Amino acid sequence: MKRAGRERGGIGWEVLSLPLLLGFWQVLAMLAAHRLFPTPIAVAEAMATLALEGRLLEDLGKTLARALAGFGLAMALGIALGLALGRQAWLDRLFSAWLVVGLNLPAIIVAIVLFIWLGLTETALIAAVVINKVPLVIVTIREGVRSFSADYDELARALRLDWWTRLRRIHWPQLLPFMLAAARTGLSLIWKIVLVFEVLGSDGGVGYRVSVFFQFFDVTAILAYTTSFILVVLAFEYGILRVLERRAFAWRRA
Amino acid sequence: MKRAGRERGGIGWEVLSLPLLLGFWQVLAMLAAHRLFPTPIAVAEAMATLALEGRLLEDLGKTLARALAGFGLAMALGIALGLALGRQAWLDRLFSAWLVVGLNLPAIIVAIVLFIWLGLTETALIAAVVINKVPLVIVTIREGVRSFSADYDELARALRLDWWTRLRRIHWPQLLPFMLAAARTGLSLIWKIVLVFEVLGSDGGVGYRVSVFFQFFDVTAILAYTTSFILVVLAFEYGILRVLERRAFAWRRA
Amino acid sequence: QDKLVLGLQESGTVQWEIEAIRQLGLDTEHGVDLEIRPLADSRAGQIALQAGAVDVILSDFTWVSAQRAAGSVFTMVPHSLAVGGLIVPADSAIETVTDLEGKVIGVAGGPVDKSWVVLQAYYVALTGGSLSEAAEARFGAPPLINELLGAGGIEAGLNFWHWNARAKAEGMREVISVAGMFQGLGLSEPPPLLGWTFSEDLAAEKGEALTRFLDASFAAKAALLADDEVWDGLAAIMGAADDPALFAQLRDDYRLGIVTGYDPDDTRLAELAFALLAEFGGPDVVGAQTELAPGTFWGGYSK
Amino acid sequence: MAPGLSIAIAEKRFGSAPPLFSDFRLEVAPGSILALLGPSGIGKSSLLRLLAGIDRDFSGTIAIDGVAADRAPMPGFVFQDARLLPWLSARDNVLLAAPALGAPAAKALLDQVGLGGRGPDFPAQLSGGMQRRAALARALAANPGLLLLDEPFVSLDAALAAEMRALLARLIAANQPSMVLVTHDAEDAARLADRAVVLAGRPAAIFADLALSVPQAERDEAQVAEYRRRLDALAKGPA
Amino acid sequence: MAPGLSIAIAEKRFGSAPPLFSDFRLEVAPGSILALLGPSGIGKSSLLRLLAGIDRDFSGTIAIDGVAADRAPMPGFVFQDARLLPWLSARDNVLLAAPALGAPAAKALLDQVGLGGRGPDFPAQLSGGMQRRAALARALAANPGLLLLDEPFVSLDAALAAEMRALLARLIAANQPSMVLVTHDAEDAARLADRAVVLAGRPAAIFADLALSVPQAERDEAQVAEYRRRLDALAKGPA
Ligand SMILES: Nc1ncnc2c1ncn2[C@@H]1O[C@H](COP(=O)(O)OP(=O)(O)OP(=O)(O)O)[C@@H](O)[C@H]1O
Ligand SMILES: Nc1ncnc2c1ncn2[C@@H]1O[C@H](COP(=O)(O)OP(=O)(O)OP(=O)(O)O)[C@@H](O)[C@H]1O
Ligand SMILES: [Mg+2]
Ligand SMILES: [Mg+2]
Repeated sequence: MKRAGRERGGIGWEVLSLPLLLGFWQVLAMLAAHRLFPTPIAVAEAMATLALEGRLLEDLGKTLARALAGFGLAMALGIALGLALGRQAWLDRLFSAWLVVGLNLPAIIVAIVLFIWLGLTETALIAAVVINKVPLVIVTIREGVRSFSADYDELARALRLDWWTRLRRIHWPQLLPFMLAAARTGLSLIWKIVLVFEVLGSDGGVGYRVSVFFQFFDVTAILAYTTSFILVVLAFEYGILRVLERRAFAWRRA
Repeated sequence: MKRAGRERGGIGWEVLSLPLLLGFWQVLAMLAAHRLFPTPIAVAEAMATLALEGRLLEDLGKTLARALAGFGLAMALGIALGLALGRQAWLDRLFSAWLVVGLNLPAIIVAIVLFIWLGLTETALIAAVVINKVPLVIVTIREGVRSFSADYDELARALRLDWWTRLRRIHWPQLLPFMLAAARTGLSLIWKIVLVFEVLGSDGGVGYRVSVFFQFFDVTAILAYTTSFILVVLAFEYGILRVLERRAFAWRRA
Repeated sequence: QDKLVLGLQESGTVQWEIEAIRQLGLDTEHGVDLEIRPLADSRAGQIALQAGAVDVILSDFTWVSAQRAAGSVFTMVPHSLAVGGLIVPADSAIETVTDLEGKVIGVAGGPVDKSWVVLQAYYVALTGGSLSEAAEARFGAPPLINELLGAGGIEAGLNFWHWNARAKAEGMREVISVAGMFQGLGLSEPPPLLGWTFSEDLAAEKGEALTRFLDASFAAKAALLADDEVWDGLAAIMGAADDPALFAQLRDDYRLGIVTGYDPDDTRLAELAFALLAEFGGPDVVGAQTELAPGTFWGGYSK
Repeated sequence: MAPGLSIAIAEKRFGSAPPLFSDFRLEVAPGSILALLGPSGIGKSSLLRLLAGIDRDFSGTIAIDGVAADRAPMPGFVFQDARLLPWLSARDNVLLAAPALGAPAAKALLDQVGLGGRGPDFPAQLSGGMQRRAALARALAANPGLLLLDEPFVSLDAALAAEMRALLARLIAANQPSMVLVTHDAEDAARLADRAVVLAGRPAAIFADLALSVPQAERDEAQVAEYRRRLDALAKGPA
Repeated sequence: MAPGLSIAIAEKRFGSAPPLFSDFRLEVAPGSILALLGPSGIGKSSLLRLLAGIDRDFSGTIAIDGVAADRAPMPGFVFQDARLLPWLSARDNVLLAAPALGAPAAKALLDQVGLGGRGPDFPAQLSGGMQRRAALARALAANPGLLLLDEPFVSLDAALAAEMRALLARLIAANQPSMVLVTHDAEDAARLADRAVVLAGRPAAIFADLALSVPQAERDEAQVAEYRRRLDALAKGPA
């Protein structure tokens, strides 16, 4: 009873979050009253105009497609490699320096090499995104794998679980918090990386357009694009992540 | 006995990691034989020249100082806020949308606002770095806090532990894997963020110099700068992180 | 009082003029103290100018016009006419712009690059068709274009002039310069696209110093145009110290872009160019305005 | 030193299941050694958690010497599982409950529960019975006025269990704490307790409340056997 | 169905501590119900882990019907702690060991261990004794030929323990598995086992090996009491 009540109260807070942010922003913008600090209302208007008359939807679509492709590939590769490195100490040791190098390779280097090798293509762009992101996923997942409980591994061995059941029933639930951290930070990073690469070599997408707007210091339009992307992420967060999370972590609240 | 042996073998692998990477790079570079794909030897020579005659050391020092300041501040703030959000469901719900927005705010927006408000100062640069990085730390730490064991919280309550002991003895060890993930990915991200902001508003540092080199496509010099930073991170990884880690996780190997 | 802070791209060709001013002692001669704040790229310059960290930067006339339209009263004095051109490998079959049909063109900067807009306008003028449909354009950073041109990844490049100079020194061939395209589109001379940019507030406050600096700048331009000896001291910062061919190419192409005079009342060329860019490039290229904002070129100076 | 317990739970329930306790009252006199018995799942551990102030999610009052359970001083608590912190050595686990104790005294205490020399070992390096004894040592470390023990002698062989019971009896004699001992073993109750409460039903009620009036120190084997017999009979619960 | 065990451990040690087993030999006949006794920390759980093929870090051979322990089919294993997966319901924990069982049969099994209706509950929602019974149900779910049980009846009240023993006896009668039962309770051994092995010393050696020759089904209370007495005496260990 009491628990359910608390839950419901919580949703109240959740609903307040966005309006509060917008209010805060509106007040700040009104106080600043600076051309480079537009109010949310001005940004919303710009969004509407850009969506109806400009190419906002088209650009957003391009960037989302790239981000999703990059995200999916990077997560899949990163999880596989993270699992491998987390479980096999010798592999981890052998490639530990590689990982540090991969983590710290500037985007620009990756972009140069790939754009030159693969040309100014969509493949090169997505490959660059993936190469930039994979080491981050690996590191997070590897940390998760290292913190697996030895007790549950013993159980898995006693029950003679095959690798798939082991992955699904024993490892996945333990990995989930790390996965969520990787997914949440990952989506935002991917998008930022896509922005960078779209500036370096592409003919459209949010990053490209933002750099165009930047030429004129059109902060309102930049924020309109940013906001529309953030709305997509918010939809993903509340529509998918939180729902999945609530189901997956039901046992924690028990 | 067997265990100790395995450990020693492991160090063998570790020592191999970097030479293997360099060898791999050398072979690739020799196969490619392309001006934009220098060999590690050429890069090492460039490093020596840039360090002795150029401004490599000065630039590296500037960037490291900025990265460390940004890293320290972002980790401290992120951990404090991540703990707060992880423990207080209503706070988390209230600020969840803010966090999503913070995660996805492009660096360029932050740069414009801060550089124009605070001027092209070191403070503005570090503030921009911190603002970019804090949401990432928060998300990772919050995920860690959410996965805290309720059993150990019960224990802490039974033992009437004060918040400091609770933090140190109960929460910290559970947070450590997430902290390590945040620190490892964090340092590399901070450095990439610093690179971006150094391009936008500074008169020196690795990012600044790399973007200048980029205008001449001087990949050898870019790699020389990158490599010198990576050497610093490797020193941090093997000299500090791994040693601390080995001590902190002794119980896992028990 | 008579000190000016210039925010200049560290690697930019503008440094050549500054170096010439220094070597010829034109700053002391004109009684102005120049402090150079090096910047990593053009975005950094715009931020620095808005943040008040520098007094003068180099910028595009479209940027100034758009800023004025949006309420930030920046203004400018022309610095350079140099733009770029269409370049192909020496043995390429492409002789004219009409040959671009069905080819892959690498464009520096992106679809809103002015050269690309002008090339498209020129193509329309020649053929009546759309170049972006007739050929495949790929967009990338300038060095990348040169690199891909050399490697055969693209068949023609549309790049900035100093990158083209390098390419030419390596044996590539320029099909037509952007200045040539402008002429083909009916402009008698190439328009001044790049200029010294500052706020009107600064012009009011430090007008004297500004004028002296502009005098020094035009004096240096004159020297660079007429005097080969001035160039000898620049070979190092041009990155052509041991490449006489490249050195000569860079020098000659630079001279083509030198602005020799300035009449603030004669903005006809700029207006035409702006209208052209607005017509073929749209708001992505010129901003919301379709006409050059009045006052884009500073009335406080003439040469 | 020993506090009295005054329990008056209006209602304690988990989620929408029928309440575990409803209008449940129990008074425990200061210095009383209470054995709490009852079938699995009746609510013994839940009650202990309420008494320790770990669980505050109930209506009613639980007063330890007049103070709400979660404000009362630290009790000595043994969980039903060992619940050692895996990242602390056995010694540090003990010291966590009594930082003032100091390493030598912690070592001496571990000696007493038969873990001499195992202080530096991590919990994962100890056998099941060893972990339980470390948990017992942790509960006793601070000499608390109130001991709340949930099956503390489980997983120990008979000899060791007897030894631990004797240790506890000595400590009780020395410190005179109050104690609530949850156990399924009538032997534990018969040897240590001076009162036994048997729970039954849902919501749980006191099915039997037996005074073991011969003082603990004076019980002979025959007396213990007699108590055990009576407790065994009671523990069978209502028909 | 029941496998024989052939144990020949040359050495088993943890780190640099003295070996737990050194040149340890034990043969268990097919269908034998072996009770394994011995003081806390002697190595009972460690031996069980070796038999289950969980721990492969030893020298020597352990053969289950001639197959190395870690290659042998899944045994029914009860850990010394319940070790349920906290993110699976009680029913899913049972089904993990026997996916082919199906939900209705899992429910029936949970009914048998007194957890009727608790199948959908997560382990954290179960009492200590309930968790142990769920773990027992999991071990029995697949009707394995070899049962390895580490104190399966701990934390249960006497009545429930007797019920569980009876359940196990029925299953043994029906399936005729081999079994190794670690216990500290002579009662368990006296009621279920047909052979009892008592370990002592370090490295552990077989201190006593007692045949409980009256068949399990035919033992009366007097016989059980007699076995218990003998086992209790043996469990005291060497002087
Ligand atoms: N992972 C490990 N690392 C080091 N030592 C261990 C480990 N596991 C067990 N030991 C040691 O091995 C010995 C035997 O442990 P084991 O768990 O087999 O005992 P046990 O007979 O089951 O005792 P109990 O009745 O208390 O459960 C103990 O001294 C224990 O400390
Ligand atoms: N966190 C919880 N959520 C839901 N139900 C719970 C929770 N904790 C305990 N219960 C339920 O409360 C009842 C009493 O549990 P408790 O642990 O107090 O029993 P117990 O008397 O200690 O039993 P045992 O002797 O088996 O340890 C059980 O039915 C259990 O399922
Ligand atoms: Mg209990
Ligand atoms: Mg054991």
